[in-house]
Amino acid sequence: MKKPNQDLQSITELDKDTLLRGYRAMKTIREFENRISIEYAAGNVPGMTHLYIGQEAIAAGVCIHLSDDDNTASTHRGHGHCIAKGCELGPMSLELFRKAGGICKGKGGSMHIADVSKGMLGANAIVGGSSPLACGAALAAKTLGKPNVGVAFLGDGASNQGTTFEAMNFAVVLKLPMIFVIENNGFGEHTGVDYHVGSGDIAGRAAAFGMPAHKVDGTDFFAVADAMAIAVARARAGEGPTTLECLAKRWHGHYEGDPQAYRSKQEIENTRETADPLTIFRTKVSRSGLVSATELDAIDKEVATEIDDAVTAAIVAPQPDPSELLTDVYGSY
Amino acid sequence: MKKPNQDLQSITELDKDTLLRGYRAMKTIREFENRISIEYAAGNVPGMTHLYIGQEAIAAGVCIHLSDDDNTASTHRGHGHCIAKGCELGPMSLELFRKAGGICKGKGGSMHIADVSKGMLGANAIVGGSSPLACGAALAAKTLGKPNVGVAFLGDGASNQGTTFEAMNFAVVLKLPMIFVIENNGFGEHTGVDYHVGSGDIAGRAAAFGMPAHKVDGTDFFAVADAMAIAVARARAGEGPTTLECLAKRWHGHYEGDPQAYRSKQEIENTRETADPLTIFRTKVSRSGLVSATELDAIDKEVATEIDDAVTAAIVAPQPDPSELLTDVYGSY
Amino acid sequence: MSVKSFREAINEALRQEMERDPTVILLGEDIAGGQGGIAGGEGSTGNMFGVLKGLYEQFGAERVIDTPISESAIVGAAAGAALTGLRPVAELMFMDFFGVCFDQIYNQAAKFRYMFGGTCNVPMVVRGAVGAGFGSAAQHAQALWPIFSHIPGLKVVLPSSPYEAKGLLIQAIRDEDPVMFLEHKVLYNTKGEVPDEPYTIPFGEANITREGDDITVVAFGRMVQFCNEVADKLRPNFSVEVLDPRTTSPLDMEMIVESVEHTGRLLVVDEANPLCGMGSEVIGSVAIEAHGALRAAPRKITAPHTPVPAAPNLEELYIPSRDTIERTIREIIAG
Amino acid sequence: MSVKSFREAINEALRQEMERDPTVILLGEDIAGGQGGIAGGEGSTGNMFGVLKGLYEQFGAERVIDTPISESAIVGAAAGAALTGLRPVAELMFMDFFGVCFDQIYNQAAKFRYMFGGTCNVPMVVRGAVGAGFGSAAQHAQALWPIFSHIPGLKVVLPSSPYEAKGLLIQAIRDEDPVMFLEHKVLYNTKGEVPDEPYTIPFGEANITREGDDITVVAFGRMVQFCNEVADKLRPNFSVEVLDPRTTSPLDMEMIVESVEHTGRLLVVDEANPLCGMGSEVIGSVAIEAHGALRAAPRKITAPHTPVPAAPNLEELYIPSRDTIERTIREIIAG
Ligand SMILES: Cc1ncc(C[n+]2csc(CCOP(=O)(O)OP(=O)(O)O)c2C)c(N)n1
Ligand SMILES: Cc1ncc(C[n+]2csc(CCOP(=O)(O)OP(=O)(O)O)c2C)c(N)n1
Ligand SMILES: [Mg+2]
Ligand SMILES: [Mg+2]
Repeated sequence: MKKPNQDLQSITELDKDTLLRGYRAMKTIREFENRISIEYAAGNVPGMTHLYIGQEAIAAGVCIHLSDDDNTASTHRGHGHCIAKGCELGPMSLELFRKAGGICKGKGGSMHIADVSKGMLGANAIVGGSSPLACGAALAAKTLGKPNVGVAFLGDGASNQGTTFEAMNFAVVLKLPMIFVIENNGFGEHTGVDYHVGSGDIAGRAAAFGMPAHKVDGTDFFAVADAMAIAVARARAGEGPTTLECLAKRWHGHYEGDPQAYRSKQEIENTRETADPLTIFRTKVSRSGLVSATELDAIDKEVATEIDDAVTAAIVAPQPDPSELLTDVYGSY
Repeated sequence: MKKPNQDLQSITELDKDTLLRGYRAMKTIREFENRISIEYAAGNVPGMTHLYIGQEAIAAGVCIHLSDDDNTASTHRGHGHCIAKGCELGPMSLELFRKAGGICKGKGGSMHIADVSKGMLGANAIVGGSSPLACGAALAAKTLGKPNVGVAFLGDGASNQGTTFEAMNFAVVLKLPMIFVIENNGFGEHTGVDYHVGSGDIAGRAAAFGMPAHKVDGTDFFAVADAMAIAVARARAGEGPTTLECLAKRWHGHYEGDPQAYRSKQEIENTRETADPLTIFRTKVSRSGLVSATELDAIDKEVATEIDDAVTAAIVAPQPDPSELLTDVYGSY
Repeated sequence: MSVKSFREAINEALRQEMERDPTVILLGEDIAGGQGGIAGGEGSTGNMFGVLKGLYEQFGAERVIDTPISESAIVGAAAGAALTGLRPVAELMFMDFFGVCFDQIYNQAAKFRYMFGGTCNVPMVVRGAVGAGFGSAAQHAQALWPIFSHIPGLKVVLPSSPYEAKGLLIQAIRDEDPVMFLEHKVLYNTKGEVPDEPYTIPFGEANITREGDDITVVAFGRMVQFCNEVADKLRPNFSVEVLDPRTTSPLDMEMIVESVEHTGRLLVVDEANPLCGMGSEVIGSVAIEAHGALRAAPRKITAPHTPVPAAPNLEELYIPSRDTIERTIREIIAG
Repeated sequence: MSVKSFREAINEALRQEMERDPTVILLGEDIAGGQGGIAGGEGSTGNMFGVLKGLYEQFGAERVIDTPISESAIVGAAAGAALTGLRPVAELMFMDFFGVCFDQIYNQAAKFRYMFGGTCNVPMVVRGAVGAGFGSAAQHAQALWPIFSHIPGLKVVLPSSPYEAKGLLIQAIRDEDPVMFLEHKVLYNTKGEVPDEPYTIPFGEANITREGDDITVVAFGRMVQFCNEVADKLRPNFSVEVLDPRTTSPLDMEMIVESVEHTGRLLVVDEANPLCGMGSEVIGSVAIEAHGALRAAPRKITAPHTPVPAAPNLEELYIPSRDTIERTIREIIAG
């Protein structure tokens, strides 16, 4: 089997359309999140919000291989996964602003945003909640004889939660078409990964459960996409689960408003300069000659308009109807 | 550091008194359990009971290194741990028969038998319950600056429980004086370890958490005692946790009365013939010339009397006073 | 129609639904009796209580799935599978194990529909054994239904007889919401008439097991049988109406209030612990909704506010007894 | 005596107890603000809500222990440590996380004393934030105290003001039993007079926050403040007695019954969900113990039987409001 750490040729292997889709996802995540950050600071976004900026290549590189019938379970930091999984910006924005017409009618908000029809089984405010759920989706695919996969997104912090370990063994034992995508962004809230992962090696722990587990540069769309290609192929072939530990950095605080006293300003600035997934993408594709800067610039413009439309509409949209408080608790009761 | 898989010299290293204590513990476990099995079949023991026979060398080899101030947390299969940890047979028997005067006043029974004064923090009817608790004892020792350790006993089945994995990482991160003693007896209830541990390698999983993890012959008192010596020394020196995966076989059904339809009669017979910790001990010590068969026979006799006295008294003992139903819920309420 | 045990009724419900609907799967520990892993066995015992006997043989390892001892993974996978096309029936061998996996039940499965704005169904069942009387002590004998009933999004089912068990379980499997299905372990061997064909019993509809005029006795789970016996014994001196709500969420307060308005007296008998339990719920609701309807002070008989003790004599004292029920009914009627 | 916030009162209780007793330790996620692992930081924020500010600096990493995100390990370790010489105060950042670790609370810590025949103490506290009103939606805003109160062996504390917070927390730390200490996140910034020296408030003793003759209002947690305000507003037209039980287990039914016998009317106001909740418990117990004392039907105001919604307008409707409380009091008194 192909190993992701061999010399990768994916820039020439991925077709142009896929490349552009990947870029569009990353750019949309970046700019959407930048806008949410501004709106949050302005007091327009209710509740807590955790931004994905810096990790765009992970969601995009992973989801580029998935269809609506492949299911992902996400985290409290879930906007990026939504966008990469194809959720529409309009209803997403309405949801983050908790307005009528939101994907979840405004009843979920940032930490529970979901679109089951798109195979996005929800952000999740419980750290470690995603892995068992994604295993369930993988089990459904397997049982129904479908070629689909389950993908759990989780953080370095979540990798210490018992549910995560259980799910890993469970997926290996049942040979589930699962991919665990661990986004190691250096921190669980305020606590550094060097402290909270005793072994210092998240992928190594996953491998010990009896599955391939690869460390991947999570700021490089191509590295992620290539590793995911192999994992997905393995899963669809009925060979079982894979873990990808994707290394990237969280650019913002844990939540918007986090003063980040535990982190030096220097480190944050360094991160932004040296580990920008968008810059890395642009550099790589321009070297390959496959996509021109003009094409990417055009996407940038479209994305900016789309985001502005969605967010502006969300800000002025009405709140959910009061009757919504009592609906959707049960199918019938 | 010394590795347990190197050629071991412990028969000559352990003093005679220790050897005899170890043998006495094993023999007591064996005969006590045999008697409980008989009484259970006769309908004299209420509730469910899980016997330890076949695993005697593990409890004995581990506890030979522990004092009353070293704390162990145990499992549903906990009688052996109690005996090896020094609980008295009289109150133990009363407890198993759920009588007044039992270690837990008859309110705990087989699956909750405990003697905190002896550093035995309880059998546990929740699989995977033991590891976090033992970590707490290790944390207490560390915080109070005592040289003591925490020991979690757990089974191969329990090694898949999220609590176990969490505790392992937790112990490594906090560098706790902990030893995880995983008794791999081939089965979790009816399910074989080859099925339920996806990687097929329990110690390997533990090692991936960042601690030494050794596979040990759990039918050989000396192999266990040697590995434990190293683990305890490491813990007391403040160097952190260790895992011992001790391989042995469960001789009886999962619980008394289990028809064991999932297991061939042949396998059970083979096990009894080839993997008897008591026979192995006798053979080894007799070869070493340190202890004579006569001395061991004398212990056998004493043990038989002691057990008969304890069990006979327990059978005729009164049930707890009805008022006990309402006591011991709180210290004050 | 034929006489079946509670155990057989549950087995039949599962078998018939699995035959009818290929998306129904079972998952749990030792439900295939370890057949997943071991050669040389003689067949599956069908879980610890023999409830699933024959299902592994009939439906195979793809639909009767042995799992590692990992309840969060089991229940979470059931929840994820319920969102994506299956109707999983997950087993917690003893419901007491909910403590290691409750998040996947109460924060995930129970809340999906609401959090996701009604855009999904969550058709899953979590089955498990509950109740004292088996000598299984503090961690294997709890009632727990008041806790589950407190959670919006869960339905909680507590069958009191083989007939109820089959009809309620088929309803649970076909239901679009997560259902906690609680099997009282002491009831497994009780027998009763059970139709051979599949049928459903709707949730939230209490069953009047004895009609009467002097007092309303609301009984839950195993206590229904106790109260029926006492009612029969007290007849014709006292006319005792016994109600079996069958589900604790939804709870059929309408029928309870109607009955209390008729009898003017109320006793609630429940094996669960008292604080924030079913007795409080029923009596509290009656006080609110039918103030003035009660001619005498209502009473409740529950387990005490203690864990389940191991000693058989203490366990017997822990469980509400027929004697206490009889005495209390007499006292309430005597006024 | 000086004015302190609820947050400061908790902080002071912890600091004073840690100064007094070297066996008191804190453990949880980010309580030392990641100081365990990272160089270059400017000091600990003292947990997500700033409640533990300064404690890491004063007591160091040995007693203010940052842990991995592993709640079962955290709470289980606290339970094990409580058996072996420490008085641990474990933090669940949001109490809603109990679902991943409840076994170690309810089957282990809460039952040790009983299962072990009274041979041990279990002096531990599990602190955590509860309650809606912060926009934190379905999985970070639950009340949960009815669930905890149902469990024999647990004590459940729900402070309603800075004064209560300090006194009850010191009691919780000195207590020999496991205590769930629930901090309503909306209260963190509320201020009040708090003595500088350490003091304890005993468990199971309700506090009469407003004396009155026309109606007894039993209010829990944050609702105490709401009810006080309404009582003040209605005076002198209506004389409303407000009771704050302060602990939901033990629950001071004695004082509640006494008050109801005086006023003849009862309203319970609680933010938790209704089924098997505090309203049912209080009203049910009053109906049992003081039948005939009520001149009007008792009422309860609770959250609806739904998860906590994200939208601010819905969340506001979810939480019992001063308006509803006032209207309901008027209705009950009007009869
Ligand atoms: C069970 C649980 N424990 C703790 C939290 C609080 N919490 C929210 S996010 C977070 C950190 C998660 O870290 P990581 O998994 O690395 O994800 P990241 O925030 O870095 O994306 C914590 C501790 C929670 N939501 N759920
Ligand atoms: C949380 C939990 N899940 C399941 C069980 C039921 N159960 C009791 S013992 C057991 C098997 C445990 O296997 P193992 O850890 O290998 O221990 P052994 O019985 O072999 O000593 C199971 C599944 C339980 N008691 N607790
Ligand atoms: Mg992280
Ligand atoms: Mg085993």
